[in-house]
Amino acid sequence: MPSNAAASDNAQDLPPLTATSPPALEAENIHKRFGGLEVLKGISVTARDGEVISILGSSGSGKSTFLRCLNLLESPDEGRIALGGEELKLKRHAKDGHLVPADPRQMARLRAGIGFVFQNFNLWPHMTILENLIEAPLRVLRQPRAQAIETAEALLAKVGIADKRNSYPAFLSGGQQQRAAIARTLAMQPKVVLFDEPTSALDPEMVAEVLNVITSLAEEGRTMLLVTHEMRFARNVSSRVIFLHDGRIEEEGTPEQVFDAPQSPRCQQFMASHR
Amino acid sequence: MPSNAAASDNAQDLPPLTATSPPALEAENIHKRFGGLEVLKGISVTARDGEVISILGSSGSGKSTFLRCLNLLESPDEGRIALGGEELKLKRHAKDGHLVPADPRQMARLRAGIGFVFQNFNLWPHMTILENLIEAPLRVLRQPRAQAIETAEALLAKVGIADKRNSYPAFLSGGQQQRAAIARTLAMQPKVVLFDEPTSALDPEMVAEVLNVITSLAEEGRTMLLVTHEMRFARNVSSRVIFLHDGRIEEEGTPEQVFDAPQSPRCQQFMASHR
Amino acid sequence: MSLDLDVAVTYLPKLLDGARLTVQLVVFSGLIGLILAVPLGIARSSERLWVKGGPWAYIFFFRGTPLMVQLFLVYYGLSQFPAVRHSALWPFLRDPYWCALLTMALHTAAYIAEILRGAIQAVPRGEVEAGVALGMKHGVILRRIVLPRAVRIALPAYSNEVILMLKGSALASTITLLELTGMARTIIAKTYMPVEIFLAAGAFYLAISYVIVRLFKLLEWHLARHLRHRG
Amino acid sequence: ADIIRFGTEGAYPPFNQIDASGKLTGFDVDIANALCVQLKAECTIVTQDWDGIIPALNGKKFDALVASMSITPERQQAVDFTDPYYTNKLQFVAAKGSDFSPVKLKGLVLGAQRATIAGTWLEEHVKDAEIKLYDTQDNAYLDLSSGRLDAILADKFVNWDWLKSDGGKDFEFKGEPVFDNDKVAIAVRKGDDALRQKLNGALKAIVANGTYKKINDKYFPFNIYQ
Amino acid sequence: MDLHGFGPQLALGTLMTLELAFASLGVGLVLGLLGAMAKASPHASLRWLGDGYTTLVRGVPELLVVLIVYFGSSAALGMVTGWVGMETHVELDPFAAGTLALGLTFGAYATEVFRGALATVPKGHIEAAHALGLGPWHTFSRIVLPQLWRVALPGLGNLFMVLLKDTALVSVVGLDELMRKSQIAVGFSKQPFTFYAVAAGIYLLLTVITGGGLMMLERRANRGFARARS
Ligand SMILES: Nc1ncnc2c1ncn2[C@@H]1O[C@H](COP(=O)(O)OP(=O)(O)OP(=O)(O)O)[C@@H](O)[C@H]1O
Ligand SMILES: Nc1ncnc2c1ncn2[C@@H]1O[C@H](COP(=O)(O)OP(=O)(O)OP(=O)(O)O)[C@@H](O)[C@H]1O
Ligand SMILES: [Mg+2]
Ligand SMILES: [Mg+2]
Repeated sequence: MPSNAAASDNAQDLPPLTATSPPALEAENIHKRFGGLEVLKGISVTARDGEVISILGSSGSGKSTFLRCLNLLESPDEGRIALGGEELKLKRHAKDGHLVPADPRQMARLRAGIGFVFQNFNLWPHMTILENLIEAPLRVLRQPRAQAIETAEALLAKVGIADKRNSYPAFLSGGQQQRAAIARTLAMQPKVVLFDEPTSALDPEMVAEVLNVITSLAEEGRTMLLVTHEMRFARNVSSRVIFLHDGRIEEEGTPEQVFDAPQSPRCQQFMASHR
Repeated sequence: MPSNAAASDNAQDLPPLTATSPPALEAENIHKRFGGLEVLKGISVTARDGEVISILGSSGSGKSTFLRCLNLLESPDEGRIALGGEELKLKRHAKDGHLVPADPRQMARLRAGIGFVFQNFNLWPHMTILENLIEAPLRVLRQPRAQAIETAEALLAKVGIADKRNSYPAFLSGGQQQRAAIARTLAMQPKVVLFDEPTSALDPEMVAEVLNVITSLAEEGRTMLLVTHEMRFARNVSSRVIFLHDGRIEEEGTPEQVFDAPQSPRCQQFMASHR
Repeated sequence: MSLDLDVAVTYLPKLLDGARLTVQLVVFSGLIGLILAVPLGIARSSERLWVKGGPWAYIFFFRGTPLMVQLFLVYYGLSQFPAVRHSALWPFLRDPYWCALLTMALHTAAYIAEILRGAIQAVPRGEVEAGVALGMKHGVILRRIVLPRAVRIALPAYSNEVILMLKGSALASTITLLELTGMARTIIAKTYMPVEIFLAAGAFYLAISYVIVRLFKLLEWHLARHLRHRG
Repeated sequence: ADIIRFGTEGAYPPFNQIDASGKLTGFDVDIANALCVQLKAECTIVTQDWDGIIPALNGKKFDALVASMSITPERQQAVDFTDPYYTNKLQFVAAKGSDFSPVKLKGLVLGAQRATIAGTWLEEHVKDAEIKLYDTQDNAYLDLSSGRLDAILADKFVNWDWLKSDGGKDFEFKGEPVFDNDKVAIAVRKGDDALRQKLNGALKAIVANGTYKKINDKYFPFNIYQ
Repeated sequence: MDLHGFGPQLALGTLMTLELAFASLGVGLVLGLLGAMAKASPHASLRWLGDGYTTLVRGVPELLVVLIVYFGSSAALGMVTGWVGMETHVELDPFAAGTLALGLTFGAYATEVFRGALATVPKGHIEAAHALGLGPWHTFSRIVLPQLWRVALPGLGNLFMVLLKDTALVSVVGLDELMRKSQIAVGFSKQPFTFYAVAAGIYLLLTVITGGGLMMLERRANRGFARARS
């Protein structure tokens, strides 16, 4: 079994993009219910290397829940997940019937290759911003400290908060926290990144900046799924757009198809409000 | 001295809009520093009844800090604040030199007339959504319970989360939390509402919905200041736009002036990134 | 009532001896207790029954019965069995000092574990999830995120526990140890000056606990730097 | 009639103890009751922990202590004593068959109850043995049977009571009493001479009229007055 | 097990232990909240008072606190009545004195627990209350207290267990609680292990009951809070 370090090497020199290489992320028929509320009613998404998929949908439609199911922060009730062709081993929890990881080591290894940027940041309050960034590279990838710091500082500069490196999260503005959270995830150089509204607290200039970051990540061959409410952003950045409604994929296609010529009435209505 | 109840009556039947009525909110020469960092270097804003003022500016430019100074969640170092012509009594704190309320009763009374919607919601986790909404009307305005519940349910329906009335905040999606936070503030029927990025977690449909709410509030004669990164939203909703930069007001005017023909180079650059 | 402070002064060296033993008992039992409590508290906050069952029973027993009874059972109780008296452990269990240390450590471990459990469960969920999402293993999250956060939450309650143990150590006098209280009572038995001697002993306790409180304040201040305004 | 409130410990059999029905019994209690009958006074007897018993007397929680309290110079600083109502003796107990003797104590481990005459006697007279002091007499007996102690010095009558019991069956008195002039008396608040005189008078009377002997014989097969 | 007929006595002792524990709990919780508020107060004098209270009462052995309250209070009351010219002897009855002493002690420790919990209530939640015009009292009782309670409960549970057993200390002022009843039974029967084991059993039983109660309270207080899993 490859070690964590090997997994990270993988992430750094990506395999060449060929038609036959397995998809970076495959999710099939994901179901999830909270008590009586069925939030996801069978969602399947396949993302190839370098693809950027935007997930749209109204508030409460299950976008965050779907992303959280992908790296098992939420236990789905049903479904299959595979990363880079490696199927995530799942088993049914004896008591509540959810699917949970069957092999915790495989889970941790795969998770290190999936980044997740939280809607509400979840920075660790007892660490400075720099410490937040180097924590996972040090502990999970076992990078030398100097290298971790170097990467972290480059990232902080990239998202424009290099001056806050020694501040604690409580003293940052909302947008600064969001950028720190993005940088923390990128410091792990994940192959797949899941973004949950990465620009919600950002001003247009910063949105443009994050858009650049995402585009350059896509060019490096990284795969991204992002939940966003910024239509302009979604249109500019994504290779494919998915519209969620009522727990199902209501519409899927290129940005042009979904934004300019939506087929389903619900999606048409949603897009209309944007115009 | 009028009681809290009297203050709320005031808020409900507003005085007629005449040219001579005092401005709803007046802030003069607000200064604020955090340690060595001077965030606000003298900001003055006057808002008349029914005005909607958008505050733009890049991340970290002090927008949230300014709003927080207006209802003294943050103690300014310098400045004057008046509400509906009544000057807020301030005194200098003996030790740290900040301005703090001189008369806590006046402060509480005035605060009940200013609503504040937080960038990170700050819903109370130990109360259901409905309980979050009726708490202040019951305790501050001393409304009868039945009336408070009725108002709250109408508001929840208006923002589209009536079905979540008995859920706890932790079980709501980001957008649902944001809408609950807006509803909680509106339940107090404040004369002035300060919004800190009220649409950051909302989808375009909900943004349109919140825009409607804000417009109808403005028509009732309520005054609103809002920090936002959604340019389209700011343009549609506001009667005046302020652009903050480097602790000062860099540009101020109607949406047309600021968006279409900004004067200062910094604002031009900011607006350009939006196009 | 007039106080005869000369008595207190005369017996000061004796009281100092007692205080030294008290401090020794508290420090050593506190350290051993803490070492035992960390794994106990972590296991106790697990969601798996077979992990938390053992610690639960341990905490239940040691929190549920008085230290005095525990001391009694360990010191007087075990020695009633000839098998214990003839075992290899007897030189150790024969000595009231080791009995007191052992019992106090086991006792305080239960309390600290429970405090730790409460603190672990108070760590916000999102912060744990952030670690999970970054691929950090259970142990790393525990060590780097959960415990450092929990320690900050638990600190005041923990300082309580240390002070409670300071006071609890007085019970060691029931098994013939001449720590502060035992010494004070012995002196009182000689002098019949309970007020003066108890006041003097009380002053010693106050001084020791003051030092403990100060040390904890220092630690708390040090650990709260992420909440302090930095200019 | 007068009201006299007595205090006692309630944990010192056979002198004062509480039985299963919660009733206070024992030699001290019978004496107190006899004195009251003699004085035609109304009496209450309340129990109180040993540690707090003198402060409670001085805090006027009660008027007199019948608690098998020995007269010592230190206690006389805190309270006044009546005439003695019995005389105590101190005597060692050790395991049956052991070669323990009160005259060669060197290197042994000896036990006694803290704050008793026995404890003080050991500390004053024994220099080359280890002395362990216990909160209660019972704990000392436990350590004697566990082998941590070589012998115990205690009131003869208390020892006698224990030797009769199950726990004491393997032990016996060793040597003669080492001290036989421990006078036990009733304590009253300092300066409360009126009560002291009354109690002294009544005590003389019950000794003279045979009540005392009746009580004595109920508990001990020998005379404990002298 | 042969209790030598002491069963009813032990039951009475248990009852006294419970009465003392709950009465002192009431006093102590109020003092603890006041203490925590004083320590978090912006007024230096209140902070000083809170500090003094916790340092002094936590620092002095419980036994001493009990003795001081019991004997000191009647001396103090006697002095007061002496000033107003009454010569009657006034005293705090042992139960009141015991409750007060244990309550004082519990309060000092509870202050620290509440203070630690206070720090975990997010600042934003308090700001939200201020922004809505809730006064200091409502902010405290409605927003802070319920959240503080959740974090404080395990610590308070600990303290209550300690309190339950500390009731044994008030036997010095003549209250016959469980521990003293057991000692009396030991003295009478010369069966220490029987009676201490029974006493331990009764304390454990009380622990089961209080533990059950605490669990219910914790569950209630945790409504609305998703638990972190890892
Ligand atoms: N409590 C604090 N202590 C120290 N610095 C602070 C504190 N609060 C805010 N700041 C700093 O003040 C500056 C302004 O913060 P503020 O939150 O007002 O920005 P903002 O304009 O609202 O930004 P955003 O759009 O990202 O929310 C930032 O640089 C921030 O780091
Ligand atoms: N832990 C939970 N328990 C119960 N219900 C939940 C829980 N988490 C989410 N939900 C519900 O599931 C639905 C989907 O939530 P989710 O967070 O996925 O929405 P979303 O699409 O991300 O919305 P938003 O755009 O507002 O963030 C919502 O109705 C929400 O109330
Ligand atoms: Mg979401
Ligand atoms: Mg902000």
